[in-house]
Amino acid sequence: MARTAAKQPENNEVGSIAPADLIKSYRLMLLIRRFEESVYQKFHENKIGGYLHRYDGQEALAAGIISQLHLPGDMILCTYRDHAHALACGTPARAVMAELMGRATGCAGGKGGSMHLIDPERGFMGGDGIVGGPVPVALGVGFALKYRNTSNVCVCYFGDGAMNQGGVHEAMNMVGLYKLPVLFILENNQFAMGTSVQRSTGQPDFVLKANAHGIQGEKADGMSLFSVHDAAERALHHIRTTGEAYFLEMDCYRFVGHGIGDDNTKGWTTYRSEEDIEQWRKRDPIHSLKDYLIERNLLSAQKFEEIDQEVQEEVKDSISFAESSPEPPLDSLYDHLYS
Amino acid sequence: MARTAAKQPENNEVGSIAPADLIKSYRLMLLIRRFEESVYQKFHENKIGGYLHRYDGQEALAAGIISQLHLPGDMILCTYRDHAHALACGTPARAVMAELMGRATGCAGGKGGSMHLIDPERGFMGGDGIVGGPVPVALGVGFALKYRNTSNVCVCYFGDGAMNQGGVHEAMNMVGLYKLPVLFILENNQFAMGTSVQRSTGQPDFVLKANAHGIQGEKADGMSLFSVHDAAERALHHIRTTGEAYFLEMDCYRFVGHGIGDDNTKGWTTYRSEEDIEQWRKRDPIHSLKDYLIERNLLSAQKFEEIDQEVQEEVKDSISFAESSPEPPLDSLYDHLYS
Amino acid sequence: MATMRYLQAVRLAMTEEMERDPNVFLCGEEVGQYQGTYRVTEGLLQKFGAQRVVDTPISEIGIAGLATGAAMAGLRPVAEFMTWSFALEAMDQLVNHAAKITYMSGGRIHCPVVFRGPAGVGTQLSAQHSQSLESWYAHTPGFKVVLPYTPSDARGLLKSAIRDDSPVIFMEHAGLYGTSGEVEDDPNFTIPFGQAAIRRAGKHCTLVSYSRGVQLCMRAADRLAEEGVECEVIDLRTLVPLDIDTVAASVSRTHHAVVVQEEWKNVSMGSEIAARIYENAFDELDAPVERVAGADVPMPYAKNLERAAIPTDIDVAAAVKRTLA
Amino acid sequence: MATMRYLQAVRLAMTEEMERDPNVFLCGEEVGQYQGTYRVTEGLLQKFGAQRVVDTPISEIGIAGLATGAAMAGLRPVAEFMTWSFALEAMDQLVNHAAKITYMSGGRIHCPVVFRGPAGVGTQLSAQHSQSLESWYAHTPGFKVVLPYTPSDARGLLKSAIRDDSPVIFMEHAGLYGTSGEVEDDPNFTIPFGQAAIRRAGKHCTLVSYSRGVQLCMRAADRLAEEGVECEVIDLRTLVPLDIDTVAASVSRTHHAVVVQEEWKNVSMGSEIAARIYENAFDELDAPVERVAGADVPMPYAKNLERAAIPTDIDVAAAVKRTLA
Ligand SMILES: Cc1ncc(C[n+]2csc(CCOP(=O)(O)OP(=O)(O)O)c2C)c(N)n1
Ligand SMILES: Cc1ncc(C[n+]2csc(CCOP(=O)(O)OP(=O)(O)O)c2C)c(N)n1
Ligand SMILES: [Mg+2]
Ligand SMILES: [Mg+2]
Repeated sequence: MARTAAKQPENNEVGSIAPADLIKSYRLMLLIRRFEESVYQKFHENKIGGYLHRYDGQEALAAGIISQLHLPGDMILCTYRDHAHALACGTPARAVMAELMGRATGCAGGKGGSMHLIDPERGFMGGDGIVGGPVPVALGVGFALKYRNTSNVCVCYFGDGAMNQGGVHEAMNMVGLYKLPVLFILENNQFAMGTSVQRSTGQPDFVLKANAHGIQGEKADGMSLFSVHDAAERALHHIRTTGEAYFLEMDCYRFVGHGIGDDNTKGWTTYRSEEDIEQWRKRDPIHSLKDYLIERNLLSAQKFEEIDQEVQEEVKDSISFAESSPEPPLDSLYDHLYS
Repeated sequence: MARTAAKQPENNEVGSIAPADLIKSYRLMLLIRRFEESVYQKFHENKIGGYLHRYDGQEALAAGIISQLHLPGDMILCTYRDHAHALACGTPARAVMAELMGRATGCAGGKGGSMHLIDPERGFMGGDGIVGGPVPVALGVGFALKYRNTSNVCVCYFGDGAMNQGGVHEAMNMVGLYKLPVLFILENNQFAMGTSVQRSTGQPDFVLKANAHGIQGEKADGMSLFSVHDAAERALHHIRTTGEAYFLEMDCYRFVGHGIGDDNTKGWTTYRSEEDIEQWRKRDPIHSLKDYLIERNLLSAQKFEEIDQEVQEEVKDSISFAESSPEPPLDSLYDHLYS
Repeated sequence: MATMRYLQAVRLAMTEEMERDPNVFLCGEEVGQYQGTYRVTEGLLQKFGAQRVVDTPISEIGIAGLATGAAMAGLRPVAEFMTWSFALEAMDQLVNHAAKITYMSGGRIHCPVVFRGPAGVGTQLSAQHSQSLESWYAHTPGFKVVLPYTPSDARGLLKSAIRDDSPVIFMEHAGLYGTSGEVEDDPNFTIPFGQAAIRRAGKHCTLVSYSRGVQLCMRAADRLAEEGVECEVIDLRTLVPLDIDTVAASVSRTHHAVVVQEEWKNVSMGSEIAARIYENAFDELDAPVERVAGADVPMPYAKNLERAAIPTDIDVAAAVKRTLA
Repeated sequence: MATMRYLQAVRLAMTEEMERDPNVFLCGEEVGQYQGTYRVTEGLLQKFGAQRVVDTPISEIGIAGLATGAAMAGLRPVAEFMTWSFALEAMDQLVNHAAKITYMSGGRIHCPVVFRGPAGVGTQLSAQHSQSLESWYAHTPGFKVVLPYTPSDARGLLKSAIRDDSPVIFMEHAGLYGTSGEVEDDPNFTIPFGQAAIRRAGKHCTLVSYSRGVQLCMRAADRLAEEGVECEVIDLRTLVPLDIDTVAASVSRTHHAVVVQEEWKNVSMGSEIAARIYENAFDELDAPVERVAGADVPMPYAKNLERAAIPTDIDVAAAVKRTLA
């Protein structure tokens, strides 16, 4: 099994991403960040309910990979921490916010909520509230892509905690056995709720776990858009040329609590220290990318300002759109029970 | 992770087993073989029902390991292919046969049947009809042994096909994480029903799968009592001294079909060739041991004959005992639903 | 009309649908090279090749995920559980994924998957292998639940299941695989869901059942007919959707009802049918609905205990007499 | 008597039983260092140490196996599912192992394990997290099934569960965690299984429920009392064993019954209770039993749809009026 040691690229390193794409990714990551920042407030205003999980700090994983996909032919599955993935697939912020507010105009008509965003026309096959749940489904999606003789890839995101789910192992083994075009993205944000990787696994090198099922893999720095992009590029190339799966363990960190129930400093520092959080925040993928763009003179201060404004507008617009959207009609309660 | 390459000991090799113990093991293995040979006939006489799985060819795995345990402090769990394990634990052949015939005198009072033999007073915590099923239970048993500060070990047998069950991975990971005294015995008889290892896994080195969960392991020749014994001795020593689990992949072969539904040559040669079966039969663990005992003059021809007779008597006796035993009383239908 | 066994009828349905639609494929343990544990899929690998008849490892979560994901991506999988008992391993994929994805996506994803395999009790398979749990599936919104009794139904209902755009739980009865019956010639013959069949007309008592329970009812009806008691036997065929109208109409004629199932009695399909009969025909009932069902114990191995745990036609006849008394 | 919240009562029961018996230990996701997702196990790690308060990976099969195996080997585990929805992952260990081992060993192995955690619907947790499936467990022989409504019951029943030698399914309701009530001082106070509680006496109609359903019944009874309709409210407390005698006796007095549950309606506990009421009090009933239950759909996220899917006291009151009409 080929294994490449984790690469910690300098922010100054010349990536393989064209400047225009870099700017797009920057804008997307900023949109995700601003979007996420707005949702807790809306929760506390009682406009959003249920569970709510933010992606702050992990934006590069959505932007650096999904930007390289051929949507909607390629297909994406992810966890409940899924707002970013929907936005990266091109689902309008309006449809995402409306879903979070349970409106008829939401991307799942208000029936799904935060954990069940979905947009099949854009290749986004959905978030999933069950830890490990999307991985067996990705096996099936990958199977269908191969069955149909496409050269498409199924990308499946899941967490470090999910690696301890039996279904994940069953599915990875079958993907390895059948040689299916699946890209596994392990979002290793170091914790599953309050449980660190060290406290949840007998052996913390996730790539070895993939290898044990016959799937090649490597680690990458999930805090750097460049590292994510390059690893994904190699992985996608591998999959599209050999037809076989690939596994990427992405080291990253969530800057906020696990979810809305773990949303204050007091809560989340019972399992991780303020110093650690500070250390990781220094590697904020958006800041690093911004620094890079500035250093290289790829974007003027004015353009930055414009993007900032645009993104804030987009989030605000999504909120007013959602707030002014109707609830699903009461008589739709039994709709979509069957197809 | 320490990994020892598969050791293929010469039959002539001097093992670490005392002659008296060798003879005991020979007798046990012969008892198992004769017992198994009798059960299909009883099935076809309609005296035994349900599913029925024989251990012919794998006897060394029961004899070479269980003989080294401290029963009943140590505890054993295994699959539905469990007659051998019961006999090795010392459960009387009478109680095993009576269970197969669904009699009140069976080791589970007739309620369990072939797949659910059990004898807790002798450390035998039972067979299990669910592929992979005993492994999570073994996690719990191992946990209890450690919780109680014993130096006992839980031995868990399971098949190559079972390695594809998610629950097995969950349990192995937790055993690795908690450092529990569990000895995993992978009975790699090359097939899960009609599916070869190559057709069921993305990566056929099972030791790597254990390593991926933080459990050390090695391969051994499951067709040789010596190899089994020595590997188990090392493994048990490791577990009892470090408190940590160990994994043994035992290469072996079942000489007959998967179960009573796969009991004719026609059936089982759809997935494996007569030549293969012949090749493996040449490595019959009982024959090799007999040859060894003869070569070393450890047992006289007459003693062999005596053992043969004894064992046949024991099986015959178990059959007449079982046949003359009463069925469970009808009014016991609801007994033991609760404790 | 050709005469064939239930098992062959199941195979015929799959063969015809695979021929009709290249998106239909099979997966499961030992369905291919081994020709099926119960020989249900015999010959299909040879006929359709390994792309469409997919042997899997012993990974029920994987199988369920494979089928669910492939259905979400537009294929029409038929996934076999070697027996339905093993589906216990895959409950999360079945319930939280297959059954719910259409609803929770607001109808944006379809999941046309069939989960099938043998269920039912008997032949001393003992505690872990003798159960069918149709009540669990019927309880779970999002599934259609089908349990055929005759070969014709096995084929006609399975073809409907494969053509259905929603997830279908299709439980065959291992104890019926060997039974024979006539099967229609038309390769497009299907049986719609939600239509019970009256297997025998009668005026004194309505017997309601499904799967092998219908056999008990038919035998009991034969017995009772000798004594002048005429039973109407209703085969529900699908538990979800449930054709309560046919049942209620029958009870309105007979004024007595016995609900029969081999599955455990407590909190079961039989409870629901009984409750619905009362709700739909309370004033028509001359006596409480009788329920005949499996004993509420894990299935014991011993032949005599197993026999005592599974209901018989004698139990059904006795229940009819109780309700008519 | 001390006043405490339901959540504290659950914690108290565990604390007391762990103090009493060193074989009792807890395991589950986030039960230790994180202090429990719902804070139910807060302080227990500090009090009892890491040997007895065991944080697990997100491995429900592993958790169920850990608890089942440890119980078989003589310990008394209390295993928490973070929510009962996640127990779907572990059905095989629960049903084919924990529930059956005693029976299929002919009584040679005991399995004194408690599986507990929050269940119930509400707060927009949506399709995959809003379900409780007590009907599945009640259907499965070998389990005792307990769903407390008051803090005193939560404590008294959980202590009984921990002392019981059989596997117990103990479902708390997340929506009741914050409710307060009086709890007995005696550290040995327990509540036996199989004894329903009459929460309110009345003569016109019997309301039968459990868990948060009792709250709906009490509120409905209040409403109806203003209109002169006196309801008797029965809290079953344990679904297995089921105290049908108390229910039947009440119905014999009131001649009307409404069965209330938040869970899905089809093939559910409510079906069984209704069927049993008919079987035990058919001649006493003046009208069909009414069933009030959750809508048979995966739980929708939108607040208005969720509200429409979960029954309310208004629904209960309306059902009472229907049955009395
Ligand atoms: C099967 C299952 N068990 C438990 C949960 C509760 N739960 C939700 S998220 C979570 C932590 C998951 O951690 P990880 O996989 O690392 O993903 P992250 O949240 O860090 O992105 C848990 C335990 C669940 N949703 N599903
Ligand atoms: C969960 C589950 N799935 C499927 C089966 C049916 N089944 C019984 S034995 C068997 C093959 C197991 O093979 P392996 O684990 O290699 O053990 P062996 O029989 O070779 O000893 C299968 C598929 C089962 N009992 N349990
Ligand atoms: Mg994580
Ligand atoms: Mg095998």
